[in-house]
Amino acid sequence: MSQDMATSADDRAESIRLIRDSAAAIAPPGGDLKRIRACRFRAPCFDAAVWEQMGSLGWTGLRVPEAAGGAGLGMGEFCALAEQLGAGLVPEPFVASALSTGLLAAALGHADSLRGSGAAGEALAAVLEGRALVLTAWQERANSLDAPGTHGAPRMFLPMAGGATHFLVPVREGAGLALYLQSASGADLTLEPTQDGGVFGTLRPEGGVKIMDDTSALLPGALGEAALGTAAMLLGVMDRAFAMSLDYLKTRTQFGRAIGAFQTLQHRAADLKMQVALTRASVEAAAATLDAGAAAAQRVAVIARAKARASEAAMLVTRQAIQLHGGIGYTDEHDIGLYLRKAMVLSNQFGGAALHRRAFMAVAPESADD
Amino acid sequence: MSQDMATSADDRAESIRLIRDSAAAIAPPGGDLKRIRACRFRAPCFDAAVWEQMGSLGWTGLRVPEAAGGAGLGMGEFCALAEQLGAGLVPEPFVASALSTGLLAAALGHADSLRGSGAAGEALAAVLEGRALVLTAWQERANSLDAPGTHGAPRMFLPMAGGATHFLVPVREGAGLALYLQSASGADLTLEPTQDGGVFGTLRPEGGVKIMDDTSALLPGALGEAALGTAAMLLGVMDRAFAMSLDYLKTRTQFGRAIGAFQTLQHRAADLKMQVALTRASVEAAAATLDAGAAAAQRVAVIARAKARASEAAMLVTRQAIQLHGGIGYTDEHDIGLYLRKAMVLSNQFGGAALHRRAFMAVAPESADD
Amino acid sequence: MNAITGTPPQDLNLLPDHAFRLHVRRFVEATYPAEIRNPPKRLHWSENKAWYMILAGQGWLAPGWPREWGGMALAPTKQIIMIEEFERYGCARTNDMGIVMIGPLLLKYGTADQKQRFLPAILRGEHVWCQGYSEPNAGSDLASLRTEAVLEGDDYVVNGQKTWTTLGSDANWIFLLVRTDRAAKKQEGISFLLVPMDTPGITVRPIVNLDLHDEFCEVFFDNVRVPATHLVGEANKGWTMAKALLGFERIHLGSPKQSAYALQRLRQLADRMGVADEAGFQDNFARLWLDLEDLKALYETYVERLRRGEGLPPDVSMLKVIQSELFQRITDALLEIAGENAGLLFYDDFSSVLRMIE
Amino acid sequence: MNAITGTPPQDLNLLPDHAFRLHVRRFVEATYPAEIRNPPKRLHWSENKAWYMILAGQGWLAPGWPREWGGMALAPTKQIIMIEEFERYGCARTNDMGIVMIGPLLLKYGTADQKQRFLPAILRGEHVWCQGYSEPNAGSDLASLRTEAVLEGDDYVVNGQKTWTTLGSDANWIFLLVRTDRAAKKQEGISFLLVPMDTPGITVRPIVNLDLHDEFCEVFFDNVRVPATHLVGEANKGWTMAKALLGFERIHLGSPKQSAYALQRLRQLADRMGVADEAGFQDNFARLWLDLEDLKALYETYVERLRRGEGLPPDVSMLKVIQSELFQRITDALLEIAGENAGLLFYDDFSSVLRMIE
Repeated sequence: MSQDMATSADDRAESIRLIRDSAAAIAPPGGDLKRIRACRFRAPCFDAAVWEQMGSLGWTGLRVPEAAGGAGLGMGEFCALAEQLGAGLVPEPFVASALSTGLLAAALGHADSLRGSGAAGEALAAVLEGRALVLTAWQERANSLDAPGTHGAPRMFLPMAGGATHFLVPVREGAGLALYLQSASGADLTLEPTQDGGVFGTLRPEGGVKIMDDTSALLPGALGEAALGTAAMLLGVMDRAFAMSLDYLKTRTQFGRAIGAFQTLQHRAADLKMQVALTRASVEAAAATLDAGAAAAQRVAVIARAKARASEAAMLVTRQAIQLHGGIGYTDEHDIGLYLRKAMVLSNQFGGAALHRRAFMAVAPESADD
Repeated sequence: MSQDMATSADDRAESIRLIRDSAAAIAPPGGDLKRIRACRFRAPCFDAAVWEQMGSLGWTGLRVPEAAGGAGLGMGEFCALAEQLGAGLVPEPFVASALSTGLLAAALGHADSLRGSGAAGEALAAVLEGRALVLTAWQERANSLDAPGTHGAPRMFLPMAGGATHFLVPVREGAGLALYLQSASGADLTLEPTQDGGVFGTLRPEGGVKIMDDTSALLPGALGEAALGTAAMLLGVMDRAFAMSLDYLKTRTQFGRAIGAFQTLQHRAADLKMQVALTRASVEAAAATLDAGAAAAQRVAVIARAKARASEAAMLVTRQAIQLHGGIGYTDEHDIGLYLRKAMVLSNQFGGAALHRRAFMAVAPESADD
Repeated sequence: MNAITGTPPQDLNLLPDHAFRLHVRRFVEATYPAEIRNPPKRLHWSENKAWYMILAGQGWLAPGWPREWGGMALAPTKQIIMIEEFERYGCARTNDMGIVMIGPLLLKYGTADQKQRFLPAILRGEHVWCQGYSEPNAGSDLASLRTEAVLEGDDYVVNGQKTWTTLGSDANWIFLLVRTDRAAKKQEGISFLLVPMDTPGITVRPIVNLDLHDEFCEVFFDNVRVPATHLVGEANKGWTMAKALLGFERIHLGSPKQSAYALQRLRQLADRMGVADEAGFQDNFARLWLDLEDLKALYETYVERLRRGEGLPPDVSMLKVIQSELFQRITDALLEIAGENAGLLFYDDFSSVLRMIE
Repeated sequence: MNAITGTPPQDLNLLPDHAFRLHVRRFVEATYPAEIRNPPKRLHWSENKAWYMILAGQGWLAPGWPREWGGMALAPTKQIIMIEEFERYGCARTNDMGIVMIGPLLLKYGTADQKQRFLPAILRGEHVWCQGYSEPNAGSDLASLRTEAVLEGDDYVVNGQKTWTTLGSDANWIFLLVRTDRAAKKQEGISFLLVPMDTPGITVRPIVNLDLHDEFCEVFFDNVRVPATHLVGEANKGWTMAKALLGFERIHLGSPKQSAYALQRLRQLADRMGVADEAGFQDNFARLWLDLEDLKALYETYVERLRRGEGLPPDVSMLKVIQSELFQRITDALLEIAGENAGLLFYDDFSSVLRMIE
């Protein structure tokens, strides 16, 4: 490795470290979840003030190019922050919003002739300040990473949709996939509660202004980045759940011994540690690959790998974490259960393990030679 | 349950118990494997004298109808004996021979007009006395329970073929699957050693006399019974390997404790015990279902279930048994390794786990309602 | 004698097994309240009392009790058939601790007065019992049981805490294991007490568990005075009695029905999601199905032992382990094919993921 | 100085990593003996000596030793590249205990005489070493080490037994951990001795392992006299020295290469058996492949630590656990699709099922 490359790698690591530390503002490492409990099952299920704070910290525009008013940071930083937010079970829809800001910024760059670009610019600016939340209403069925853009079809699984101010709706028009910006006020939206205390919204899209003629070349990559961000959140979820379990094993006693001294529990803890380590390696390698500007197939492959691993490992680790806590783990009062509930929501968001394994196999023969 | 049924069930249980006990003649429960070691890797890899003894005990004709000179016993007895032979790692090809005697007996019943029936009768009589070994050369490729009867195609995986006196060869003739009886002397036969110290033979069939015009209706059922018999052998293999491991855990000490006192080893032993118990339940239920004269689909389903379970469980149990023995388990000197070697051969014989799972799914919708 | 109608019920042992099964099936189909069929959660007394009283009216509440105390004196095989038919139809479990635990306990160790006082009250649905065994931080062998009862005059004075008390907030009586001899070791020095829940000093606090249901409670005892006549059997012999109560019901814990029902839901969900014919799904489904069938076969071998009048060996407990592990894997498959729906709070029965498997 | 040619080798640390990699690759491709490429089993000295001497001639035998002792003094990153390239081409492991263990040991703890006597002899291929650590019934922490050495005059007298001595029948020297203070506890009281294998009283007995290979030996010591000058470092400090030898080579134990090679074989076998396109196979293959890629990524994080000049944390050992478990699952898949062929003694490399994973 040349000296230059080493320095730039060090700079990068430092930038990621800084972002990681800054997350403590919203997701305190101590792990007090009072705010999280206060938000859950109560519309809009997150805190508008915190969202605004995330805007002022530059997080809502983390990936948005500097030219468009964002911080212009890479996937390494994005994943580091997502991980911390996952560890803190932060309900504000960081990843889902980033999917939309990416599309809004692209729309501004591409389509200044369209009627809607003014509206797009205003919406983006409001999100960057944490005053608005734009959700992309792309999904028409479960278990899919495909946005068919069917005219009039309901768009499902919109996280925290009760707090959205706008929706972005891809609509098939001829050979292209146009993108419409629709205000949330007056929208035909139904909400269903989710295990983590949030909601999934279903939108029947209507009206709005077109802000882009064809987003079909952009959307798959943007969904891929959202999948990787979700994998990073899951990494944070399982990492924290595992750490809590280790603490528990060290401090609780049974029959006069710390329960962590029991061989069976040690082995189970070691298994979980490996899952966390593998997930971390996979997520961080994927982020680095994306930031290094890899080709499309390679990007799909590393994202698929990271999300497949994170989805399965998070369910395993959070469920086992409850078991390692014994009876108390099964009470709603104890925080450890919140981690499983979060994993249940995030594991299948932007594609579950099976879907991503198939995605990997579809591109892997092109990308796996090393 | 009526009183009559109860009595007949008791009689049946007693008959099975008697067969099980009688197996001690060849497969001593003490588990001395000197004879087994003496046979392995030395042609014909089994003991002709023991084969004759098995004839005089009535085992080579266990399933052959009394009218044809056999004992006319059911699958319950057949599986009980096969289990004991598996536990003793008995190399004499009990199950493979039973497949052939079944076909020979059927040929005698069906086809007295054919030129070969005299030869078939002689061959059967010789097998019943343990003076001959007839193997059915049905298999043309690995991972199959299908006998296409391709003219001239080599027939593979003939166990203990070096000791065979005759081969039965199904050959497609028009719409039927004719059965030929060919002498082993002068046959084009190649032998390859197997992990358990035996051989697989490959026969290029040639000549012989036709003893049946169409065996296509019989062969699938006969192969199914062979699969179940093999599952029963695997049950014996794993049951004995597990018992040896339990003994080992109880008697060996490390750091001044019986190693069986270590929690992790206890858990692993408990897992293996469950696999043995599930296999036993599955094999015995299948044998009972066959003996009760179930319909074809139901027979396929229960056999598939038993063989799928036995194949996977045997590999798991015998491999773990070696690990439970620690270093000594990895030496050829210690008997525990012989059980894994046997499992490696039997697991895929007459269909491996995946093949049988597919077979189950193909018939299960018709048979699984209870 | 039937506690409700006063008429002795028919001796159903006289029916052949199959006829008995059809008899039970017809009764269940005719009388079971439709609105509580296949409940996703354990029901409270307010929800399952109707069915309890229907069973009481039929004289079928206490299959294992002797006929002179209003039971059916049913052979174990027939009791299992009854359970199977109830499960098959999706009947809810009732608040059955009085039937399953207190009845057999008093019949074996109770005084004549205790039997007369408590057994008919159970059959009438007047006494609803809960079980006070588990304590915080106690192992399953109760070696570290700490709730204490000290004899003062004619009363025991009870102090301590019980937890994971199933449906404790429904009950008006609780049966307790308490430490009556602090000097004795481990399971010795433990006694069995019957305590009205309205005794001063008892506080009940529901535990909301992970699927947000208040099936369990904590019960606190602060100088609770219990008449010494509410001691069952000898003092300090409570653990022996508690163990003796673990009868053939243990087989019930390993019943394959929970997994069978989940597998059926998996098949339905796969149809609904359009993946039922995918090879990947089929492959996994085949494994789960075969594992279920083998579990059924193994379960059947233990039932067969009961049928032959033999006892259950300790290894019957492996049924529960196998069933839990299988149920977990089926739930995993459900979650996987449900996709994003798995994150919904109310969708199919996924909160089972969050449920402690008893 | 190169022990064979007498010329100092080029300092390859000066090459950029990528150029170094190509340099190694070209050398291996040009010189590696074709007949021992990708050996299915660990080779004996008679089989791998040719390659050992080729490396010796190039001055590449001892990448980690200092240049003044004939080593390459190669940075850890470059040592890993070397290992990767050797593995990539399928090079056999040599009898390398002298290089990997004795060299570093003597360089750190040996006397000047010991270095002068032993190090050049290793590089010339004259001394072939084996390791005498494991004993029957001993735990991995050597707490119960029983082979004993008692000082009598100028000699230690050694009695006891070692086992699982890799390639012990090839070696003419053995390094031993022996107990020299019976009163001391556990790992204290253990010393390090260098012993010629032809000393009277030593008996070597090959162990035939499950894949019918004699890779391991038992070594018996019956009043074996060893000059006290063959003690390394201080007496009773052997365990500390042994631990210090476990350097960055630990990462090698978790190398993904074994699994990568097995997965490649799985793909080839699937093609041969005609199942490569079946959804069931694809599903399982995808899992294995993804697990391999994640293992590679995790392995890479530890290599990266070395690259940054950091040490390896104790949890590097998890690589080995993950790799063993993955290798096992790939082997299971191989066995399954091989069908009846899996039972053959000589077919592909299935005897790996029977091999103890080191």
